[in-house]
Amino acid sequence: MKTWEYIVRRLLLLIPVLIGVTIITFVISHVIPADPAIAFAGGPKAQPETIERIREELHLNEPLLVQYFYYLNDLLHLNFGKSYLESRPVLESITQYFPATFELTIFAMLISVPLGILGGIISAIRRNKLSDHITRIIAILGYSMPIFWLALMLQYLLAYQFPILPLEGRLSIGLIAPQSITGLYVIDSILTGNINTLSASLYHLILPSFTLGFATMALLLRMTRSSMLEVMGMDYVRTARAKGLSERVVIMKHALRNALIPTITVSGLQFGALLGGAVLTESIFNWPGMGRFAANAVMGLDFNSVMGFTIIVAIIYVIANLIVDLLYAVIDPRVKLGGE
Amino acid sequence: MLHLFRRSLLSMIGLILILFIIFIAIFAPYLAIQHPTYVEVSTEQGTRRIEERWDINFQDKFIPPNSEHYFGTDDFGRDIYSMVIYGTQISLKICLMVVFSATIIGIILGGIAGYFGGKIDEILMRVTDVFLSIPYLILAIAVAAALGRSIENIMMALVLVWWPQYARLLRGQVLSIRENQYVEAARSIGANNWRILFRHVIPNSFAPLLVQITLDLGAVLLVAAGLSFIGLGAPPGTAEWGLMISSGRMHMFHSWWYATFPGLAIVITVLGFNLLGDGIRDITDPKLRR
Amino acid sequence: MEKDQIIKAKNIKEYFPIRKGIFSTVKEYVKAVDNVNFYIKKGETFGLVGESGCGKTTLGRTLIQLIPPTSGTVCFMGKNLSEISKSELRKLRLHMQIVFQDPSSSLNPRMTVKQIIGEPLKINKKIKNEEINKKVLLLLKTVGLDEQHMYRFPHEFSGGQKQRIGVARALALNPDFIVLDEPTSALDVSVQAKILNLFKDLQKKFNLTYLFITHDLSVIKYISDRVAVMYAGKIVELSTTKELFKKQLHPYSIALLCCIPIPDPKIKKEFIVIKGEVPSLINPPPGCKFHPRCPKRISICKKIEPELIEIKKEHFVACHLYQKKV
Amino acid sequence: MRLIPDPPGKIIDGEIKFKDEDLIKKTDLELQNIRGNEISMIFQEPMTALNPVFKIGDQIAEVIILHESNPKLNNKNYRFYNKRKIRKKMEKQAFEKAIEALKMVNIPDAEKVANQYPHECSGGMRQRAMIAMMLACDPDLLIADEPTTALDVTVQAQILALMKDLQKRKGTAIWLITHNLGIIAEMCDRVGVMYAGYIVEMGSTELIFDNPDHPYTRGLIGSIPKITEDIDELEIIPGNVPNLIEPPSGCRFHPRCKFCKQICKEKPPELIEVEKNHYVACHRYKEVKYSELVDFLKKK
Repeated sequence: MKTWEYIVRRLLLLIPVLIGVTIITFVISHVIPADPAIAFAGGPKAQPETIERIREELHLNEPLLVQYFYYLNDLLHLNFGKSYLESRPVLESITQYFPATFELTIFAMLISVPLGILGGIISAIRRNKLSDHITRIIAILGYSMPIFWLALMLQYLLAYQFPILPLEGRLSIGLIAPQSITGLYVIDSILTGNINTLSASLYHLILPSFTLGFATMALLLRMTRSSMLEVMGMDYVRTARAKGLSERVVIMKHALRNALIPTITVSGLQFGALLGGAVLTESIFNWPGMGRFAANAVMGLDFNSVMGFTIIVAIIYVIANLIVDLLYAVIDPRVKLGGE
Repeated sequence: MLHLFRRSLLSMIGLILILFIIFIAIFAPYLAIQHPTYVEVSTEQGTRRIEERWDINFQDKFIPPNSEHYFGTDDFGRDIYSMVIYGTQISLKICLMVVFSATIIGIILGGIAGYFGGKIDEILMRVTDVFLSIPYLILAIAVAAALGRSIENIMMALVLVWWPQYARLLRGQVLSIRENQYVEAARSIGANNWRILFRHVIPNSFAPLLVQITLDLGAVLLVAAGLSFIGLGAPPGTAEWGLMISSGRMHMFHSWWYATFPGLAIVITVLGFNLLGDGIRDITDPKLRR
Repeated sequence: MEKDQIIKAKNIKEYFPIRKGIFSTVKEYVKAVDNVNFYIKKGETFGLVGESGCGKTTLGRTLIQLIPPTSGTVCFMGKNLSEISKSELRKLRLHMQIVFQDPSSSLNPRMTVKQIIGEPLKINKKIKNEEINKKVLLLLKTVGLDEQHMYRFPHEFSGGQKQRIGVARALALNPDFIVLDEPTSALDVSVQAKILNLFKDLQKKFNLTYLFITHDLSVIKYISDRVAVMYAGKIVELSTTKELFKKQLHPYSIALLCCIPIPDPKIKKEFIVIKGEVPSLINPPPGCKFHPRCPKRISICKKIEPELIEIKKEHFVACHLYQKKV
Repeated sequence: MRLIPDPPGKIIDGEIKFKDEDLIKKTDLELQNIRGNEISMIFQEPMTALNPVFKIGDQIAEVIILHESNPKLNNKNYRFYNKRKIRKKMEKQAFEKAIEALKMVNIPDAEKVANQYPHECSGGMRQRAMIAMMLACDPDLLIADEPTTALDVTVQAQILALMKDLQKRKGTAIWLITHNLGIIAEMCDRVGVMYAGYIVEMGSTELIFDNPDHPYTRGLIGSIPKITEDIDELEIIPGNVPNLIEPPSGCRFHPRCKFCKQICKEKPPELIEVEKNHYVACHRYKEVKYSELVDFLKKK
């Protein structure tokens, strides 16, 4: 199968998946709650008039299938309803909050992926030596820790008891955010040449992004280690040695490239875990992103915002996976590109 | 079986940790200092349910850890040590129930899809594709939010989120085991499909499933605690670890012990499951045994 | 004539679809078995030889209805298997058994030897547990194992012993016809000899008919009465073993025999090396499937597929070189 | 070649002489310069022995760059080489040499194959590429570990013919490891028969096949079916191959041997020269010879 055919096929496969996602979110919002109108109105304490109005707005008296088409129609017009907490359309809130989350996840990836891969390689090469044991223990702790607890502990230790890092937020109090070009403070600061905001935003990123990326790093470390060990037992590694290559070249060239293939896939999937983790991390570090928005919405029974957030994250995640899949085909020549 | 664990120190530690947690859960009434009472309340939806109540004593609030209150007390003067002890019961209940139900659904659907293939397989795989294309924590949040706040609803949400993984895993296993010649041999001696599926295929796909189950017990606990943390799980005042961290968070800077000890309990339990899962993987996967 | 044919295959085709392209539509087929005709006589060992991927294993599976043929008919003990009722087919199928190539994957690792050998009895005959025990023991002894092996698991056995267990399972239902699918190619030479001798003994004892599938011509020579040579899904030559090893007619058979290294240093022959490799079964060459590699090809070979024709008594060949003479 | 990683494998004792130098005493760096250059090895599984993520041509070029293009360029300055500007040019040259090497092993369109990845080629093609890679530096010794076991007979014949031909042209010594007696008879000048970690018989191929003196060798030859003879029943060696964790005492073959006497259970026999070019490790080889004679006479 040719590359373009594969891309077209993947794009076409996107359609049923996206339709499926809308069905799931529809079921969650319209079928699962005991009374969707009450849920959307913000719980049982809502005014009966509000509930009645919402019932009308969402066509809740129509048959389910009709409701679904109304729902789909709304989604196609990017109408995710109104956020009751912030009294404005959900889409508006999320577009405002998205860059902060994006910046945080990207930094978390930038920390966790190289560290994880490097740690995994070291661990595999120095198998059963001290450095292997230490990295393995860090790894297993990493995915055994609740992210919100880790965040609290780090915050308490590094920002309160020994205040070397900022407590919360994206910028120090008193600083004005750089002119918004991309919405990412770091990049905006560079573009506008504002050193103050650049250093402040980087400084504020350290703790949240490390917390968010820690579990991912641990997972990648473990993956890289085990796939390195597996690859190093393969015949072609023996062949490489038989050729007379030095151990360094054997490992860095022949083994590593094969070992990284599964790691890359997992890194892509971890993007979703990071988006989920952002809900917890952001609310602790008071990071003004869509994760904190979602957490507030859950606490405030703002159902519309929760659902809007869910569907937008799902779409982002689906696209991220598509990109990883395409990348995968570039790295591994064996991928017969979807042929069966 | 036990002698295999002895080979790996870490998995041995995992096994001991888990046995320790189970021990605490069983003997909680004897280990704790304070005890909850259970009352029946009516919910917002009009149904009734049992709720856990702990004695409130405002004179004793925010006592740091000492010889009487090993882990200190919280903002209502409740003993954190006792609440952590009782928390093992809720946590184990959540992870066991969720993983068990998800596994059953996964085995049945994944087994059938993998074995029979064709249209059923196609449909199931598309459905799991969709489920897996939403980050699981976020999907669980949405479902739990729709269901309303309670531990049962959290469990339901988690089962709904978790089964596709098992269906996938088992389907993959079945596909590879189906290639084994003993399956063909069974067919040639006249065994019918159900016998082959349940006697020959599924029992042999259990080893990797067992690893996944053990690791997932920890993962489910983490997600459940996360849901409780943002206010979707147990009603306030319940001895649930995630919830305790959530309420302790407000008082972090003057009473560090409030959020720390429930968190440690989570870490120990999850660590136990992960170490154990790794150990089982090493034992059952001959490739890594080298 | 018809009476002593235990099984007869007529125009058997076995195609597997391949899905491809953007919409996973069926575009091509793997023609694993393409229009094959032959019969096997009662009590004989019929050898089926060919290189990997020539469809010989698929053909064996098709004969005993593990895979239903895409088209064509199989007659077993005088009955057309595609015409009889399902329950009758189930009954008849029990008279046809199979022994597999890989002894370690053909035994369920979670069952004891007793369960493995007893399973066919349990499913098909309503007999008591004790009787099963007795029968299993008898079967074990027939294949050269004994009582102490009954409650062990497959991984406790060596390759040769596992293969014996597989044979015992196949014998459990007193079959008339057994497909032996490369039963010795996963074994060491010294073990292979024992298993081959076991097959010969059992054949005499139970009056069995074998279809012996292998890629090893020397094994065929030792064990079988008649041989068919398969290439790319087709039978290219079929004859008695003696005749075939004395005088091969098809150029592929000639090349195949020449390629085999003979364990006797005094016979130093040059290999007649045929160029190229076995064609894919998805897009086999037109005409005679062997023609791109054939040293003796003539113009007609590219266009028309030769048919399997009886040149001498009991000696069939599918090659244009001989068809002119007939 | 000291390719077994340590741990778990360790050479406990002994020496390996290659061109009068003991390989066991060599450093890693010296060994790396010998591997692929003076001694090469081809493996049983052509499917897995080539690295799936590099082009075949590049994998062959790698050896050439390493050992040949630049005599100074050994592993020590491999890193150095990476930075040089002439890298591109050298790679191109090496790639062309790789294509030459592929042509040498009779691959029809070598340019195309050199630019393919291993999974795009058939098993026979990969084994040829492997041979090309290992012969690219004209080694003095080629170790072939069951090179054709995974291949079909017609392809096997091609590979064997190729190896013979290359040996004639290049004068490489070949050490062929196989379980197939037919291949031995066709290919080899001298044979060593191994049983449970010991060489039990060694000598010129003709002597071994005509006149095997060790009971194991005799059993082995008797137990294979042959296309040149009609046999009613194959000979059988009773028992199974012993495991090497707890091998039998004395001669390791004694539990399966019909000539076994007390001494065989106690003392491992030494390899002694029974005639020119023929070594046997058996206490009772004379009796074996005698029984052979009797059998022969009986047949007559």
